[in-house]
Amino acid sequence: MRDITYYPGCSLKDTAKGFEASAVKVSEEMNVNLKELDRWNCCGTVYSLTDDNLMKQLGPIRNLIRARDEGSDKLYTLCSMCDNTLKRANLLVREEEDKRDKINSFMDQESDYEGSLEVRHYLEFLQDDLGWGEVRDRVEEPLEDLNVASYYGCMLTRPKDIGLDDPHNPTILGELVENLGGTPVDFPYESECCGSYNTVDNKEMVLNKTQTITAGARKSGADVLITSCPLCHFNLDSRQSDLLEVAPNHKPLPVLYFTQLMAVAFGYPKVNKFDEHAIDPKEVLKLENKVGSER
Amino acid sequence: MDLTNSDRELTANVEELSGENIFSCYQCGKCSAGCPFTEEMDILPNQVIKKVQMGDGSVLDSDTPWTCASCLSCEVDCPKGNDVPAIMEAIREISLRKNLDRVDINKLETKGLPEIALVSNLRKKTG
Amino acid sequence: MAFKPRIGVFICHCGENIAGTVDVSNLAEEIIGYDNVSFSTDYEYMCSDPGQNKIKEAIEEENLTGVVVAACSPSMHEDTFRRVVEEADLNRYQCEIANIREQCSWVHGEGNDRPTEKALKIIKGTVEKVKRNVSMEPVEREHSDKCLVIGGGIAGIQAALDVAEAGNEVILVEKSPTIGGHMAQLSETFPTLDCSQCILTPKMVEVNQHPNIELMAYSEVRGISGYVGNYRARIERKPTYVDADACNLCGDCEEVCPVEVTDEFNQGLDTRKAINIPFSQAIPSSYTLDTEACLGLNPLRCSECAEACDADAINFDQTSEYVEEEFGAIIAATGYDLYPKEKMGEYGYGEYDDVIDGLQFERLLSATGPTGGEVRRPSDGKVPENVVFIQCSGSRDPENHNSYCSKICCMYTAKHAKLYRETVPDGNAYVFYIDIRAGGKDYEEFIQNVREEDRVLYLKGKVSKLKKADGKMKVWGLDEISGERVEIDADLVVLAQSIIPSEGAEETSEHLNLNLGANGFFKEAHPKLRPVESLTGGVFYAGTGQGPKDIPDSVSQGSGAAAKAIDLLAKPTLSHDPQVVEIDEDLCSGCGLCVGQCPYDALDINSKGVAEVNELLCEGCGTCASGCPTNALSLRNLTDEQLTEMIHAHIGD
Amino acid sequence: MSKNKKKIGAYWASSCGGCDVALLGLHERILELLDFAEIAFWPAATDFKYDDLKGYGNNELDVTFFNGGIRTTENAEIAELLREKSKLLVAYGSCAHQGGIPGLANMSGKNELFDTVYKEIPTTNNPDGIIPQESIKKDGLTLNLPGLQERVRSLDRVVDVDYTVPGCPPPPELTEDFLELLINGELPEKGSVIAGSKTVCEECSREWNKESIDAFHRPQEVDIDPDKCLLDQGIICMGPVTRSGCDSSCPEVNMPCKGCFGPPSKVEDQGMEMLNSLASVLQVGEEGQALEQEKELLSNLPDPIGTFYTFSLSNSIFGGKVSEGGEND
Amino acid sequence: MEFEPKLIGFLCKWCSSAGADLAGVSRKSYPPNLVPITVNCSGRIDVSQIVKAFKDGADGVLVSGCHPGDCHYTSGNYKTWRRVALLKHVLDDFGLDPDRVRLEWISATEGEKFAQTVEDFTAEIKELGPGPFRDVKK
Repeated sequence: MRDITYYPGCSLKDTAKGFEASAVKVSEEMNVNLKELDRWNCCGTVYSLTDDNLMKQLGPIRNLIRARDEGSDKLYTLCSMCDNTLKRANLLVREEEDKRDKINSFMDQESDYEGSLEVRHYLEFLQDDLGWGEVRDRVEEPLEDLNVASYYGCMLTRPKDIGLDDPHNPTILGELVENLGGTPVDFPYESECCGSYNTVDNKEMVLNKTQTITAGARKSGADVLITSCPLCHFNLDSRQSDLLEVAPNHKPLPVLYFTQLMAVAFGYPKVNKFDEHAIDPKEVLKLENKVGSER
Repeated sequence: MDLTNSDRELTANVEELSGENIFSCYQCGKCSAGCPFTEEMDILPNQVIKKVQMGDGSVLDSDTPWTCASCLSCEVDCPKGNDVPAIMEAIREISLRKNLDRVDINKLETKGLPEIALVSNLRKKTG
Repeated sequence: MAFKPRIGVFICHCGENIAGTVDVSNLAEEIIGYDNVSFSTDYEYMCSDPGQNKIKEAIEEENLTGVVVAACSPSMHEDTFRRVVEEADLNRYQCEIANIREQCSWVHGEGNDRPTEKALKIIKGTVEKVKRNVSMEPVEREHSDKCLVIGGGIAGIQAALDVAEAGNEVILVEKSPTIGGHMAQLSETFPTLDCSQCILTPKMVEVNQHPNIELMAYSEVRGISGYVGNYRARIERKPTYVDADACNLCGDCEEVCPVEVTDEFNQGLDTRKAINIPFSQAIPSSYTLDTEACLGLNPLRCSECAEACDADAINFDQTSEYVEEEFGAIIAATGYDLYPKEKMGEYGYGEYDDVIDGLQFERLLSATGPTGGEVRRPSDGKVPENVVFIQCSGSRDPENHNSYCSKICCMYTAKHAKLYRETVPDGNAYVFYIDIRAGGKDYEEFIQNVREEDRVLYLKGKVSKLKKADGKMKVWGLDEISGERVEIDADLVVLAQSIIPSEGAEETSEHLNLNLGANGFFKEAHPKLRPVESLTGGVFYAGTGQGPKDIPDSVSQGSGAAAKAIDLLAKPTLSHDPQVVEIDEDLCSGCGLCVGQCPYDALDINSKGVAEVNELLCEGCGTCASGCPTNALSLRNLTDEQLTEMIHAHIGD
Repeated sequence: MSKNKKKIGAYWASSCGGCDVALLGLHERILELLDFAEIAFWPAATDFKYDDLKGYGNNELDVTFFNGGIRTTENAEIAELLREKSKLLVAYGSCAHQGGIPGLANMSGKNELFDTVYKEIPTTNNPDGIIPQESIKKDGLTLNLPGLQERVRSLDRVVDVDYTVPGCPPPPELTEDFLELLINGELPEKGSVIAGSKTVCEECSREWNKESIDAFHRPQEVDIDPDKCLLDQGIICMGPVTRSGCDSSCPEVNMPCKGCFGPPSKVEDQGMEMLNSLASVLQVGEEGQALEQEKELLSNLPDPIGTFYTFSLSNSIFGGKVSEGGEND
Repeated sequence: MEFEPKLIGFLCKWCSSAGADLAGVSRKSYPPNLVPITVNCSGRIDVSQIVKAFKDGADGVLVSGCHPGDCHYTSGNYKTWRRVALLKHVLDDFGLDPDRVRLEWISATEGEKFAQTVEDFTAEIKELGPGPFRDVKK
């Protein structure tokens, strides 16, 4: 078993339990142990962009310091938002000396941090550290005839200096799908923002986007859509049921975390907690009759 | 608008808060072209920047910075490497620091909303 | 007719290109029976070595006097086959191409006789032509080795230096008392911000010292006659009343001179004396007495300058001298002026002191200018806090002013704004523009730097008007991007005035019969492929007289024009295509109708009262030949008879 | 009558008769002429009948001055007869030379002409629409009239012509010149036109200033500058395409040349050549945007064929009206 | 047998003949009725030559030169323009259909236009029928 230090973030303990459970399960299958960071706090969700207020960077940086103090040199995330915030905060410390000094002098309980840690997303782990072969080898139920749209959203690929793929033409999720035996479909809204936190005070705007993105994926032939962001998942999945109320002709599209799709292909669909999804993917995934066969 | 007596402090503030050179924008419009939410905005993102260049205080009344979801489409597109979301944030901050919160947590319908949505929303829209 | 033509017809298969559609062997058989055709053959590829040899052999063995090659378009191989017949000692003009490929086999379907019939007609027509062709040799003529350069701005300076450096004598004629042109007035040059005079004056000195250049400043061309290689120009050397060799530039004359008038060099922002030198590095470095300003020479009203001159350099008896010289080539570098701001009603008709043009602002920025390089506004000398720059003033306005883009204003305005912001760091610079056109090398970067680092506020849109109110100058404009109408209280407004050709362009065009375009700039022989040549042989263009351009472009064109002139002057004789018009004096009545028809001025009625063609000028279009009412004019090798017989052969039966 | 005297004939075919008067225009010199010549046939001046002519042997007449074009069968018949009887046949005057003004009738066919002349002219009272017949039998007698041919032809289109003395009418000086050359045995090569070899412009003292023409005017409409070329003033003058020899007599008195001497040697179609040259120097409005304005300009040129072909229509390339798909010669 | 018009085409060397060559290079097929005569400039054409062509038995004459403003010799095509305009005016009086003379501006890049022009002109003259001097032996 290979241990990797893992930062879950709040969503994975709350609305995205299936994300974590599936990730843990598929990792296990690949002889990887997701070792949860001992004491973690909120990553801060959104990265703060103001130049003069470093307070807002303390949350994420504190997580990084703890990981370092635990003896890790890499910290892995599943949630795109956490990944983004942690990576950017880390970069800030690394690259902006003035700000780093201020932050360090402010956090006098902790020892100084200079950005030594590497924050990595689980997808990067699969692609670079483990290799797709390792994934492919564990596939028991290849996703034959399943058309999968990969939705990257904003946080995986932007900004450029921390993005894990080409911001205009990302492929990493598509490669994963291929390795699971599925068919990746191209669709034009792969990186279009779902509306993010505006879902709180401007639901209308998010509904519009949800429709654009899910209907766009459908139109491109997708059976399901995968993501790695719990906020995107909420907007695209839960908000789709809201959308159905105002647009009854909308044809719903199941939205999965990419690890859930892995779990299906590995033959463990049950860990996915699909019951918590607003749009049930089981039918599309032809799982309804297979419940009994689940390993 | 009266350019002679324009709000030059606004320009300076935005530059300070965002860390960006507002004058480096040459108004190509690519940020607006790629923005997924222009339909929801009253003025275009590039117009926001132009108004800041001009010291046009009316920019503080615009919806655009609040509609911006910091999705960073513009940030990766900008040919001058400007961090447009940071400029938007700076404009939001100017209001927020005057205790002009955009949302009131007490009035929000929070039921069923995930933490991630709530926390990020409040971080962007309250002081 | 004693001469009996013997024509050989050579029909090319061009592989299947011709033979696939046209019955080539039938053509060869049919044509042999035709008048004067004494030989015919067909071959797979006439242009190949064996094909060419067939033609040469036939010319020798059959004593052919003319050759028709029925093949591809003459634009492909006319020259090839004409060289072939030359090798067989036949004049090149005794070979003609019958185009039976592009204009026959390739465009008409196979499987019927009609392409072959048409090919036969084309060949017959070509036979009719070639049997009437005359042998011709290129027209050769001696020429002068000198070059005249009109205009001593940077383009003319560059052209003169290049031509002189190649070993040709040059006369450089400049209207004003010094060379240097507008470039001498500029403060710094975009995008590198070199000091304009610093890079210009060494070149001016070089002109003055070059053994092959005779500088005639304060001189004007009064008339030019002749043609390429043999122009004769009459040049007036106006009196400066100062002996340049004697003048030691002490300036005493200037000091005592009681008359002050507007200083042109400083664009009217300052005054000068009646006796003056435009600027200290002027070339020739000598004073000039401006008689229009002087109290009077005849009778002499004041002679304080002469009295003050220790060097005795002042001579009130000078008069205009007229010089006549022969030139092989002429370079017109007459330069530009700014469109008068007095025409800009919306910007105050030039009546507001603090609304100035680009050249005036150059003088304000210049260390040698009226303010010593400090930006002070003309009305009260105050350092302006808000400066508005208006681009496209008089340009890109087909309705009211000029339709064209003046090309350099975007750049110089950016430079102005930058230099202003550097001298007045607290000042605000506003630039109104429609588009920014910064197409030169490093230009875009310069503009971006001005916006970004000098924080000049660019506003997209034109200014609708400016008016004085409450002692302030209010500027009303638009920023299209924000959609805001804006108002600025300006302390100074700088108009990037449109560039217009100087008076010299029209004068020179009259002397040389050059074409001016609709906007008054010189018209090129071809706008893309011959941009430095005029349609008048041996006359080349350099600089802004041909169209708005910046310094590097002016210098490039100066060198380009020089290269063209050097090329022409280097030829031992000038040779010319001999297919020109000739005149049968026995038929010409001297009606003169042909003279005005010639676009090249190649025709005139001579002292015998008949038309005469200058073969060096004639380009051989033949328009006059068909326009001649008595058919006294004919175009060599395309005569009326040839056309008539070709038509006859084509109509056939 | 002396045997050495030359026998001279003169004939008047389809023309106005002015040419015969022009012969008389020799005035007293006609008496000198009679010293070495005798008039052997001249129906207009002396009493000769066709039979007299028929009575002459072939080539008995030394020279015949034939004026008028060939309009009728009679004209053609006499032309052939005179050709036979004359050593030298001279086309005398514009009509014999080029068809002349009667040749303008070639713009109409024979039947059209009859209809116009005998039926349509308002002053003609011909209620029965009677048209002259070539042959009428009445009371056992047959009356024959010369037939009208379809077109007017110049003399040289009917018989071989030795010389031409051009003009409408020929100036006496040219006739004198011809006679002098004849008497002195110095006649030029056969077929020559006894006039200048160039065009009226050569003899004209007016000055063409090499500018282009931008409007047409009729002579009566403008104040004519006596020193300036008439074309320059927008008046269509046929001088550039008309053979010299008249001393530019019309232009010299402010009248444009009408072209009566016919074209110079290298010009086949006088009218077309003039039209072409005129078009070449037309300048209407801006270069290249001229067509509409040209139409307007042409409205000031109401009868181009009458203008350009006053004398030469019959001898032009088309020779007269053409009919699409019809029989043209 | 169907009437096949005999057409003469005067093409200027710089534009129209080059355009005809381009039609060839691009294999634009058109009827073979028009036989081309390449001249230096359309301004070389004297209207007498056009009239003579009709007299010789041509059914139609095409004159083609550079577009206005593009003449290789600056203004030859303007002369042609006016000559043809005046000619058409007089041809009408003579009773010859002015449509039998066509003036076209065809540039070196207009191979398609050349082919189309010949095709249209041939069809138009077919419609008009034989010219007035067709089949009359000289």
